[in-house]
This record gives sequence, C-alpha cells and structure tokens, in this order.
Amino acid sequence: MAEITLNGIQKQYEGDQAPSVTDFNLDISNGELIVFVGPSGCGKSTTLRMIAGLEDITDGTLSINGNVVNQTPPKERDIAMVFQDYALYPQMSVYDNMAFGLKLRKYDKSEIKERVENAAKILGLTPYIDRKPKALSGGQRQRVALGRHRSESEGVLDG
Amino acid sequence: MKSHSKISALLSALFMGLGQIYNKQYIKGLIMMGVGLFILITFAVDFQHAMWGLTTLGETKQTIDGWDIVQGDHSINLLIYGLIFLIASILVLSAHVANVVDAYSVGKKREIGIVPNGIKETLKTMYEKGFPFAMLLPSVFATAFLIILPNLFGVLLAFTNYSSPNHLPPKNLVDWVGFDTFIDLFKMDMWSSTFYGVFGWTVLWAILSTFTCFFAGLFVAIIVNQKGIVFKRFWRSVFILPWAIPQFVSILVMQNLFNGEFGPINQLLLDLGILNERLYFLSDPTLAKITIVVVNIWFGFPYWMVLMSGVMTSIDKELYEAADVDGANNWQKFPKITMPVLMFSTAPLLIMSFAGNFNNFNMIYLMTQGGPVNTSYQGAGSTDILISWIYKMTLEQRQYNMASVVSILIFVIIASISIWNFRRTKAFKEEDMMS
Amino acid sequence: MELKKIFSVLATGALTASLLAACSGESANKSAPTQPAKKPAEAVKLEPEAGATLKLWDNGGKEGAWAKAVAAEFTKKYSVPVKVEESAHDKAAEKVDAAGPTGKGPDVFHAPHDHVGNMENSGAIFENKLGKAYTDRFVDAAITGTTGKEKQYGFPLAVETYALYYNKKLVKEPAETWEELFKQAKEFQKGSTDKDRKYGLMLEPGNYYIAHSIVGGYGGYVFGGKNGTDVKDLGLDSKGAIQAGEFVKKIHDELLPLKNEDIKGDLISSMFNEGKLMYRISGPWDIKNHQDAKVDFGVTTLPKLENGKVPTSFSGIKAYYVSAYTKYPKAATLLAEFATSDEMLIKRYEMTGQMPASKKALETDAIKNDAVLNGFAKQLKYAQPMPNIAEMQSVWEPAGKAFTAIWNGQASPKEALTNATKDIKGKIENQQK
Amino acid sequence: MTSKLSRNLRLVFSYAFLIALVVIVFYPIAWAFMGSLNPGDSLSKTKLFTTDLSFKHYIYLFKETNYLKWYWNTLKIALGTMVLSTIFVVSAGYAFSRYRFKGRKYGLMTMLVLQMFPSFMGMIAIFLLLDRVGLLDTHIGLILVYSGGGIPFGAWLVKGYFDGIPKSLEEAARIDGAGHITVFFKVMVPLARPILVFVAVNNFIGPWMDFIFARLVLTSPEKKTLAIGLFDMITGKSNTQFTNFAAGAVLVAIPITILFILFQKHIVEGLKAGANKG
Repeated sequence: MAEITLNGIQKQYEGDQAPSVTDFNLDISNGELIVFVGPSGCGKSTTLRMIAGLEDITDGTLSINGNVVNQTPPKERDIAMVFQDYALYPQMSVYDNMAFGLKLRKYDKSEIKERVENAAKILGLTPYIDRKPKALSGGQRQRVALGRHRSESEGVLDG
Repeated sequence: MKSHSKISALLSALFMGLGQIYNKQYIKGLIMMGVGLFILITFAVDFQHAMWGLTTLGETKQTIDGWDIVQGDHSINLLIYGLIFLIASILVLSAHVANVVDAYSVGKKREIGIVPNGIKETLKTMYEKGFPFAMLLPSVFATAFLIILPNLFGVLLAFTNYSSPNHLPPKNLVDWVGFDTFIDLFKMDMWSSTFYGVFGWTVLWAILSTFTCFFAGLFVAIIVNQKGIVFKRFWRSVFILPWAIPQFVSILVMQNLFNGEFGPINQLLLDLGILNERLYFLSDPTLAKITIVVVNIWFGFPYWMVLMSGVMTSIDKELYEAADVDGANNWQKFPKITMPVLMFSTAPLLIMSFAGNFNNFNMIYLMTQGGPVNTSYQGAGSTDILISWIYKMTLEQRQYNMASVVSILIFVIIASISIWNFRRTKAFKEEDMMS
Repeated sequence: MELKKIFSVLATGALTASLLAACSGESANKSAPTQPAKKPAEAVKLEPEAGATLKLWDNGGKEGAWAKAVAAEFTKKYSVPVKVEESAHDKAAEKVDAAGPTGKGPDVFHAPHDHVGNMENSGAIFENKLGKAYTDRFVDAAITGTTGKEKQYGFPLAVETYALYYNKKLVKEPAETWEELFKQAKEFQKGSTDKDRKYGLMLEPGNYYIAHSIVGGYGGYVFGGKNGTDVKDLGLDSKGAIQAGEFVKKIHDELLPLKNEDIKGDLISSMFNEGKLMYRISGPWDIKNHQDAKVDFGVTTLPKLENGKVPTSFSGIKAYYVSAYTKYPKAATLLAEFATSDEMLIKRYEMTGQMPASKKALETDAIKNDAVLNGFAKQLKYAQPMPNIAEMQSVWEPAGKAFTAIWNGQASPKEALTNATKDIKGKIENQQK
Repeated sequence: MTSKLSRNLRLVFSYAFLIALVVIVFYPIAWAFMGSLNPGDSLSKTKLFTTDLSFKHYIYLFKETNYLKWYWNTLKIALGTMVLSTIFVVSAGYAFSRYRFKGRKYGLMTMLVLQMFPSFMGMIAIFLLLDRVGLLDTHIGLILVYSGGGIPFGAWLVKGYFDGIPKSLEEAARIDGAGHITVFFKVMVPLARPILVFVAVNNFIGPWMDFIFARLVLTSPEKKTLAIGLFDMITGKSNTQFTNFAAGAVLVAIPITILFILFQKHIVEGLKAGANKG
C-alpha cells in the first residue's frame, strides 16, 4: 500500500561541482516494479538512498502515500532496502537478522516468530535459521537480506 | 517583513537564549539563558584576572616581614590559570556561536513561514543531528584540558625565563622573553653543540630501533607462519612475553645482564669462546649505542611479529593461488605479494613507531641513564636522546625554559616527518579519511 | 590593579624595614650592653598561632616512624595537631615548589642541605628565626650548611659523611695511608680469578660527591672565596684537583680496573657482604645493609694521602625546614625546634642510627660507644659541608662526568677537569641572566 | 625429491631458530625470576642454576611493605582507566568514523598532531590543573590523566576500525527502525569487539607500568601504585633493594602476561585495524 512520488528531486553533495541528481520526477504506484538502469555514477543509488532517507534531499519533495517525508528519519518511512552487499549483521544468526527490525518495532515475541518463520519458509531458509551469515553462500545471503524485510514493510528497494 | 533572522541572531549574540525566546522557543531559550547566566557568574568575574595573569605573569613578589609571609603573584600558577580560562572561554565561545547560528537559522525559517520547533521537536532534532557532537563531547573536554592545555603550557614556557637560579617563583617573577631562549640554544656553543650531537643520535636511534624491530618481527613472523611449523600459537605466545612484561622491569634486568664485568652475558660469551676479552657493553660510547639498539630488538620485535602474523593470515589466499597458477615459486611470491601487502598496511604504524622511539624515554633513562659520559656535551651523555636530555634539564637542572624549547623542536621534527609520511600513504589520501 | 600597586609598595617598605631591623639586630648582638632596648623580636617567646594545624614531610621507614613519634609528643605539648606524610627528602625541595602554592605542601619538611641555595632563590623556605641561642647548640658544619646567602634556614637533624668501611675478617689493622691500603689490597687481590673475584677497594668513581674527598685532600676546591661560595673562582682545574684526578686514575689502574658504568652500589654491597671486598667508601646509609648481612665490619677515616692529609669528604646535613608557604610560621618553627631538641635527636639516633647534629647529643654515652658511628664522627672532623649555593647544582654533572672520563681513560685528568671547569663556568654564566 | 629435502632442511633450520629465540626470550625472564629468589641484595650476583634459593624477598614484600595495598591501588586505577578511556575513545572514534560534521577534518588533524608532543611537556600544568579541581592525590585524578592522554591514539585506532565496517550495515539498521543509540550499541559495538578489547587491555596495562605520572599525581604513600612502590626500592642512594624489586616485579608481570596471552587474538585484530587505517 505504498505510493511514492518524487518531485523535482535534487542532490548536491557538498564540495562537488555538479549535482548528482537534478530535477528528478517519478511516480511509483502501489505494486509497481521499477528498475533504474544506467552507467555507474549516474545517481541510481543516490536516488534510492534519498528515498530510503539515508541521504538528505537538497531540493524538491519526496512523498510517500501523499505525505512529504523529506525530513522524516528512515525508520519512520516504512521502507525496506536490500543493499548491494546485503548488509547482514555478522554477529547475529539468520533468525535474529530477520527479526531485528520487528524487535525494534516492538512486535510481540510470538508474532515475530511467526513472521520470521513464515518468511524463512517462503525463501527456503528454514534449515539455516540458526547459522551466522558467514556460513551461508552468496545466494542464501541474498535471500536473508530479502527475507528480513519481507515480513515488515511494504515497499522494497533493491540497491 | 521583519528580518527575524537578523534580530534573533543579534539578540542571541547579546545574551545566550534571548534570540530563541524572540523566536518563541520559550523553554529552550530559558534553559539557554540559565546556562549563560551560570557561565557569567562562575566565569566572567575571574576571567579578567586570569587574563591579567596570563599577560603580565604577575606583578608582586612574595614578601616576608617578620613572621608574616605575604604570598605575591606566582607567575607559573598565573600562567596555568590563565590558560585554563583561555581554553574554557574558547569552549564557551563556540557554544555562544552555536547559539547565535541557531537563532539565525530559526529566524530564517520563520521568515519563510515555518513555525519554529517546540521543545519536543527540538529535543528530537537535537538527538538526530546532535548525536555525533554528544559522542564527541567527553573526549573534547578531556583532550582540551588534559592534553591541549598542558602542551600549550609547555609551549608557552619556552617564551619565558623560568629557570634556576634567578627566575624561580614565588620569590621572583617570571617574565615573557620572546624568542631569547631559542636564540640561546643556537647561539651558545655549549648548548648548540650538545643539541646537534644529541639530535643526530636521536634520529639515528629512532631509525635504527624502528627498522631493526620491524625486520626482526617480520622475520620471526615468516618463520612461525611457514607451512609445516607446528604449535604456531605456542611460539607466538612465547614470543609475546617481552612485550607483556613491564618495561621498567625488563630494562633494569637487561642493565644487569650487560654489566661489563659482572654481567652473565660477557661471561657466557667468554665461556663459549666467542670472545677473547670482555666487551664493555655499557661503558664504551659506540658499543653502548649498539647495545641499546640490540637490546631494544628484544623489547620491540614481538609487537611487529604479532602485527605481521595478523596481516599475513589475512592476505587473500586467492592471491597466492593465482600466483601458483602463474607458476611463481615461494621465493617469488614473497617479494611480489606478501611484502607489498605488509608494507602497505603497516606503513602508518611504522611512522608511529618511529615517533614513539624518537621519544623512547624509558629505554634510555633506565638502561644507561644517558651514559657513558660524553665530555663535549652539556648535561647529556653519549646515549641521551632529546627526551631524556629534557628530563635531566627540567628535573635535575631546572632549566624549564630551555627544556621547553627543545620539546618544541622535537615536536616540530616529529610532526613534519610524520605528516610528510602520512601524506604519502594511501590511507591519508582517501577521500573518506580527511573529508 | 591600583590596590595591588599600593599594596606592593607597602610590602616592599615593610621588607626594607625588616632588613634594617635584621641588620641592627646583628649589631645589637655585638654591642649588647649598650643597646639592650633593641633586642631582636625573635627572642620573644613563641606561641603557636591559634587554630594552627601542621603538616610534616619526612622520609618513610625509620625516619618516618621517628617523625610520627615527634609529632605525637609535639601535639601533646602544644596541642597543635600534626599530620606526618611520607616524602623522600631528596625530592622534597622540588615537591614543595609544586605543592606549596596550592596549599597542599608541608609546613615543615626534611631536605638535604645542598638544596638550600635553590630553595632560598625560589623563596620556598622560611628563615630560622630562633637566633644564636639555638644555633649554638649544633656543630658548626650543621649551621653553615643550612645557611643560605642571606639567612640561616635549617633546623639540623643529623650530619653524615662517608668514610672507609673495612671487613674485619680481611683486614687486621685498617690502613692509615693510601700506600698501606694499596699494599694490602694488592696482596688480597692476588687470589682473584675471573670466576671468583676479589677486590681490595671499591667506590663509585663517577660520583663527584665521593671524588671530592681526594680533590679537597690535594688542596683542590669547587668554589673559592671565604666560604667556598665565590662562583667566579672555580677550582676544579687547580693543581690540587688535577693531582686528585691522577690519583683517582691510579686507583683505577692498580686496584679497580673496572669501568665506571659497571660498578653499581648494589654490587659493591653484595661483594662486601660476601667477604670478597676489603674496603669500600660509603656513607652511613649502608650500615644497616651490612649489619643485616652479619658482616663484621668497622668504619674509619679515609686513608691519608701522600701529602699527609686526610681526604676531605663532603658532609651532608639532614635538616628540617619551615616552608615559606606555611600559614603558621610560628607553630611550624616551634615544631622544627621541638624536633631538633637534644632529647628528640637522641631518640632519632636510637631509632635510625643517624649521627645527631647537636653537640650535646653527640656527647651521650650511647653515641660515644657506637664504634661504627665513631668512625664516621672521626671522618667528619675532616669533612667539608657540600656547598649549598644554587650554582652547585651546575657542578655535580660536569664534575662527575670529568671523573668518569678520567676513570674510564677517556681523557687525561688535566683535559677532563679543564673541560669540566669550562662547562661549569658557561652554565653559571648562562644562568645569571 | 630435492624439493622435499630442501623443505625438510628449511624446517630443521626454522625449528633451530625458534628454539634459539625461545632461549633468548626466556633468558632475561628466568634470570629476573632467579634474581627474586636470590638471597642477596644484588641482582648481578644472580645465578641461573643454583640451589641457594630463598623466598625472603617475597616475604619481605608482604610483611615489610604495603605491597598488597599497592596492588589493590593499581588494580583500581587500571580498571578505572580501562573503563573511562574505552568510553572516551570509542565514542570519539565512532563519531569521527560515522558522521560528517563541521570541524571533523580539523578534529582528526588535531588528534594526529597531539600524539606527537613529548609526553611530559606539561607535567606541571597537569599537576596544577588537578589541584584546581581538587583531584590531586586522588586515584580518580590519575585515572583522568591516563584516560585523557590515551585519547588521540585510541580514537584514531578505533576510527580506523569502524571505517572498515561497511556503512550499509548501519543504514540497514536505520531502515530497520533503529535510532543512533540502537545502531551504536546493537550493531556497531558488537562488531567492534576486537578493537574494544584491544583498547581496553592496552589501557588496563598502562597504569601497571607508568611511574612518571603516578609519582606526579599521587603524593600520599597509602595511595602509591605498584610501579612507584617498586621503583622507590631502587632509586636513591640508600635504596638498593634490587632483589626485592625483582620479586615485586615478578608478581606484577604474571597477571599481565596471562592477560596478554589470553587476549592475543584481539591484540592482533586491534593492531591490524591500526595498521590498515593508521
């Protein structure tokens, strides 16, 4: 249930001469799958990071579900993101990786368990649920990264 | 339209928190005013006296009349208290600037119609934006008072005449003398010849001790990490011992071991037939220098061994496999793969270690006390390095100003060597490092 | 600012007045009958200031125990509480400099007398105002040693000098002259091998404190002038001093061919304890060590030089000083006086074995019958108090260096001592700025 | 065949070298240990192989000196320094590594420069400063001096280590809904454990070895640390208790050595971090 609107988004890094992203407009409706394609350094990641709230937006407005979220910290945007390197917490097991966000959002234990196990089943991770990320193959890690957001949010950005 | 930004900035500049109140951030403004008031009361009154002390270093000497002792101005204390206030006032000033900037930017927002944050939102943004500053605060305070202040004091002493016998407080006042002491160091034969001599040896010592330990550690690490050596952990644990034992203990032990007449080392070498006659390890100027460099390897190699072992085990195996595929043998792999990686990742530590050895006070002071004597030096012995010479000057001869001059020179030398080197290492150039 | 100026003018005025008073006080002593009215203020009976509390610094160990006993008795008598803190006496001057201005310093502290010059220069110590009646009680050296350029400061506790220790098992009759000593020692050393070393004599050659005895014996001196305080007249390159250097070289060549760096105090002690050393030159601080090791030893004067003179060892005076930072100078003076009363000094001898500085205490039977102490007492007659002027601090290092160089054969005595003198001269000139 | 032979030859030489090195490493240690059991007062008289042993120096330590008290004092100071300096260093290192703010560059430069001042340049100033705030002659004062002094080096090291942790981890955590504090404690601190242990161990060990600042700050004898207590035994002309000193030193060295060997892995990690980023 998420709609994202980018209106004249601009990103200017301090010290850089030219802005990284200029006047970018985009409407993403619910259920839509969007792919950014382009040479490296053209601002794909920057845009995603701005949507997620990891970068400040220099100019323009970003709205999710009709609310301007330029100033909203990432955790309140209800957005998920899979990073290029998956960004799994190495000190936590697969289960804890997937449950981390839910715990932070104060779900109760039984519900966390249910959601995580459900996600693990769908992604075929049930046998590895107690392993640390280090002991997984690349593909398995990718699935964990996906899985940790499956249960909690609606919109998924794949960095 | 009124210029809220300018008005509020002006008000805040006038007194902390006023601008915030003008911006209708009442609670925040009041808290800030409270802080400002507190600073004013505890601080501003003494500030003037502190600055007077810092600039004049006092005007009245101690006087004694019969049984009445009247303490005058103690120049050194005035200098330090002046500095404490100076540093505190820099911290206060930066807080004040932040206060003005804050008032200005809130005012600016008001001008474009954004309602200023209430106390709740303020706290929230403070947490969001101010987190790194909060994390830094304890260290900034500790650094300012425990490191910057003492060092600044040390630097300032070089510009005074604080020395025995005629300029010791409280009976005498200390005065600012500008660069006189620096000029003395280079103009007076006695001081300058000692300085050049000691300086030369200090540089040599720093280079030798750093590189001998570096290569000794490297060599041991290579041997231990070879394929086929068993009990690697055991060897490493044994070789780490010299590092673990308190240095002042082991240096004193070494001093006894290397006693020319009674030390067991000489006896052992004689018994084994390696030597025909005794070596006077610590009483011959050249031999003493060699001895401390060699003894220093014992102390220093474990550090590098541990470090190199760590780096070596973390080198990507694929690099070696690729080399194997290319048909490289062991003798080729080492200089082509291992060495560059080692050098690359240890270069910054090598520089730090150089700086550390430059100031390796314990080693010299405990091992030889600077001896054997060097008749052409002033207050220093053959193995004295700059730092141990300074120690003697301050504690034994009370030439505080001259000691400070030499300290400054040490600092300038080390800092320039280090910065020059750091600039050449990749770590320093990385955008992330210094941006 | 204005007030401060007025104040300083007043204070200077007061100072001049007091100086004048002091001068006239002195003349009053000389012509006492004619000017009885101008009796110096010091003679007034001292009372501790109301509410005074005192802090006393002394060494730890036995000296500390004695200081505590003194403090307890003093408190009983004057009802002034005294807190005793441990602080090594040779570091005290330095620590008073740092701690004094902060109010954490002592009111009375123990320091060696050769720091008097520096302490006087920095104004760390308060004059001993008790006058002649007090100073007359002590041996001369104790008073000259604790007198600075301007005033007398110290409250002497003990005097010490070094002398010749001999192992009674190895020496039947201690040598009276160096000639005898050389003969005995060479005889003894004949049995010495690399594995089982024996030495006739050991001393720390690089320490000018020791070397000065020979220098003085040959007529050399550090500073000339009446009281040995004329810093313009340096005597370390005088004929006597060079002769002394040659003699020291002879000791090295013929008796103790070791390097200065290899001869450490603890080593000498253990050689002596093991009966492998006939003679050593050292001070009373080693008595306990050798007694504990159950060595049968005696102490006597240093052997006579070929010119028939007994070497003039340096003597040191251990004394209490009243800190100029004290809030209660009267109470502090009283405490220092009390601690240096004959009774307390005898007690100090009993507890620490140190030779008391007061004439009366030296006359007690116990001390007279103390053979070891007597040995030191005999040497003390020939001893010279270490110069206590600040300039002396510029002498120790170069002089020690010169004798080390002579000993180790790095330089001829003449060369080494001339160099040292130049060095000292330069240092002193540099400091006069 | 030849390669096997050369391999064996290499191993033989390597083991010979290692064994020789063990002897070299152990010799002074064994000698100091035997010195502490030697009944005399002089270390130079120590023999490595002898039956003439005595525990009198150890007994002396416990009976005649306040050795246990010194030990306790040092332990307190070491623990305090460890905790405080780790807090200082980790918070500063983290802020420098993870945040971009005005003055960061200057802050880093300052930290670098401050490491290069000779350490006892400002001793008098430290003394008077502590006095001013009433911390002279207190263990807290000494703890502050040690912890403060270690900031520049430690913060650089920790910053270097944090730099090596991918930024995406903390961003993922932020998207997961974590605030600054949660990111710090739940994600970053556990990952930085090796460097934390390194910093902690390093700062724990420092106070056992320092005799310069301890002597400056602590004046009352009942507050002495081990290093001063031991050092006093051998400085000054009447203090030549080298063998008592050796006994005391052996008892200091044992726990520290154990600590070193236990945390060897972390020390390697910590050093590597320092090596990578300087």
